[in-house]
Amino acid sequence: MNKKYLLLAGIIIALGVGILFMPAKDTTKQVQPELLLAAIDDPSRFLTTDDITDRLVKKDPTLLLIDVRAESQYKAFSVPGAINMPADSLLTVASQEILNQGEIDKVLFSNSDVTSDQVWIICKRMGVQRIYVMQGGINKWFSTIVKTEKPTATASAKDLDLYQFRIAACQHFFGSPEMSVSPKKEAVKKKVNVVKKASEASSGGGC
Amino acid sequence: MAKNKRDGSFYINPYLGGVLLGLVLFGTYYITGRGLGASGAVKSSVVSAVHTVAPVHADNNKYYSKFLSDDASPMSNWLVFEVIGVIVGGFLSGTLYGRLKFKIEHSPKITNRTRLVAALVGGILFGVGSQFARGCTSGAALSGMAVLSASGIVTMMAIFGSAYLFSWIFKKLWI
Amino acid sequence: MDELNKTNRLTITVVAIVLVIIIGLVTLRRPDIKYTLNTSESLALLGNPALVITPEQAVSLLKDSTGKTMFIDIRNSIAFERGHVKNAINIPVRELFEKTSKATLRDIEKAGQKAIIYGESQQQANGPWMMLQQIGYKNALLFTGNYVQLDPNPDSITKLLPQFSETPLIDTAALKALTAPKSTDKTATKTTETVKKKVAPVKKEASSGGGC
Amino acid sequence: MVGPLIPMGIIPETWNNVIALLLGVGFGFSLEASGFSSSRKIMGTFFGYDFVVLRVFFTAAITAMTGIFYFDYMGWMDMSMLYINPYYIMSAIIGGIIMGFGFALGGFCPGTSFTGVAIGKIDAMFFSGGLFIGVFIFSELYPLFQGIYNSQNLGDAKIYDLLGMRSTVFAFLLIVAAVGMFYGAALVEKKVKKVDY
Repeated sequence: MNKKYLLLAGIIIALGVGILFMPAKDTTKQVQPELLLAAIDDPSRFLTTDDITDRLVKKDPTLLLIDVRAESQYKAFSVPGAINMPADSLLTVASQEILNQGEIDKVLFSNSDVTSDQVWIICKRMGVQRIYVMQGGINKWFSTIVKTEKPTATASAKDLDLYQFRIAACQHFFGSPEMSVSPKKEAVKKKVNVVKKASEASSGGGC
Repeated sequence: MAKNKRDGSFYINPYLGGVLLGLVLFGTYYITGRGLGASGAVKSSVVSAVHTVAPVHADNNKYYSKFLSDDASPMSNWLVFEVIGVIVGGFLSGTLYGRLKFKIEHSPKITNRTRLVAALVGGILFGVGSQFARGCTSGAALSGMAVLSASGIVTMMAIFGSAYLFSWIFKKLWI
Repeated sequence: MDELNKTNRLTITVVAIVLVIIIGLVTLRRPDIKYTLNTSESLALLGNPALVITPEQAVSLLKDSTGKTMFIDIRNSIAFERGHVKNAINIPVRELFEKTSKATLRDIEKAGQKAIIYGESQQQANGPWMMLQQIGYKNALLFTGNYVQLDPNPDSITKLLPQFSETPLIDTAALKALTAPKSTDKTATKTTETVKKKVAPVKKEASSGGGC
Repeated sequence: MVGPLIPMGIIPETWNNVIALLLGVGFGFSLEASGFSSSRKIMGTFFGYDFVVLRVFFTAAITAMTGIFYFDYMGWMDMSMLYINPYYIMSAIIGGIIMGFGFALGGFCPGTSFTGVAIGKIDAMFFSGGLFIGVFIFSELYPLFQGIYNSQNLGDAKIYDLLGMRSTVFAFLLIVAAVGMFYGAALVEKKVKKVDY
């Protein structure tokens, strides 16, 4: 009898030793490297500044802009309505709660789209859903929306529309003494639709 | 061994019983992602009984309404079926080993009446305690230990520690 | 305690369980690609200056031939055929995890070389570089510029493209001038246009009416 | 077949009750066959004449735990998806102490009392009846207990995290401790006078 119990005790302790040597598992759910690489190769995560602005102007409730730059830069200037989540605070509980909201499109941006894309990769790896990157980042946003250039005289109607939209959006965010805001709002909304179609068409191979 | 197998004194090797129970517990985790339980079934039957008898009262009570609000919660049903299974399983084993018999088991030093009162009080205390700890010996302690949850191990130690202490106080009930 | 003496069934059960576990372990196939960094370690990759190669460093590395570095071109093969850094190896993003690619990368690692990942832009090289770092190629470095800056042409280094760098470009002067949105910054316009000519595929939308 | 099957959606929820019944049968059978339908056999653990509870309980815990660890390692199961009872420090300890008190008086715990009911133990029936009353009392007096019940929530805390060690180390120590307890139980059993029941 005793011998058998010795054997059994040996077996369970051997199994225990086996457990002891199991590598520590990252308990967070992760996207497999192969799938992550495929996601990296897929440019659909990039949203253009115009599309984002369009949704901002429409006050789309499913849009959340996340500024991943340092807090000082965020305080200096950021896209209106964006929240700040410095890259190094990505793994905090508070940040995770924000990222794991299911029904919201989270758009990351930094000065360009390099840091934000790196953050995107880590988020994607952690299984965050509906997460995007603002193409070109805030620099691009600033140069297209805030400091938009007047198209040349030969520009196409599409470009003129886009220009109108940007001006209107900029006024929407920052106001303008020259034009009164209230009557223009209707115009903004109308233009918004036109522009969205136009930009979709252009990314489809217009150029 | 085969001779006395049906006289009610046959028990399987406790380690075998443990391994079998462990496999059942593991199977439960593997299939449902949750552990076993027993007091949860009592809770859901009490909640639904009160809800049937006095629905307004049940809705007003914060504790009942906690479990009534998600009345479609599959877990409460799940546990009731599981406990029905426990009774069936116990009955099968009792039949197999010849233990089906109405009887009151107690120390020779006490009367049947004392034993039944003690059992009832013990049951009441266990009922209260299991609600505090969010599970009983099987639901919180055993299932919790299998997944190394803190609540499981703390509850297990609290149960066995205090049971050890109190059992010596009430030694007369048992030996 | 005579039930303690009956150990046969117990032994059989335990042995059966052990067999299942052993069979499981023997047939176990670990995925050959797995993360070696956890998420917080990956997060630490960001902004680590030791893991990136600036355009200036890259140009000097191109000049010396100590063989300590190897350029990995992650653009597609068509772009690679059209022109690439001397001695660069082409591993398109899509083929990063293929056997041959991994063998190449492993060889580079074994030879003690650094693998500099570059693409059309830093943006393009970014993902593959992070992927390689996360699956354990600690010698992978990110080139923080655009392919044009690796052009053998000596003045290419001056073609720094602020549009793609993480340097904040927003000037408060322009912010204050918001009420007059028509005013434009001439220098910014110029750089944008340079980008457009050199790196056509990066920009898709008709941002300032020049591209199309 | 990566478990847990139902949360992963591999087995439809409609099978839930059938599975519950089958697992319950297994649960009840192993309890009864090990002798958990007898309160005096159970109580033997505390007086040292029969350590069946200790043996069954810890063997079951380490078996299930070992299975979960190996299945998780082999990728057949996702340990992180398993439900963990939330840990409310005070209420877990108070509840455990009250349950221990009830254990000492009643000689059963809920699961074992149901197997006792199944084979006709009248004391087990009283105990089970007491359970219902106890839950009822708790629910009725819930406003009194609410503070303790909901205080100090640590969520789905794991014991190894609280102790600051790796899960594998804790699992190994638990197995060693269990084997040690089994050995100790055998020694104590030899010394303690047999109780006839």
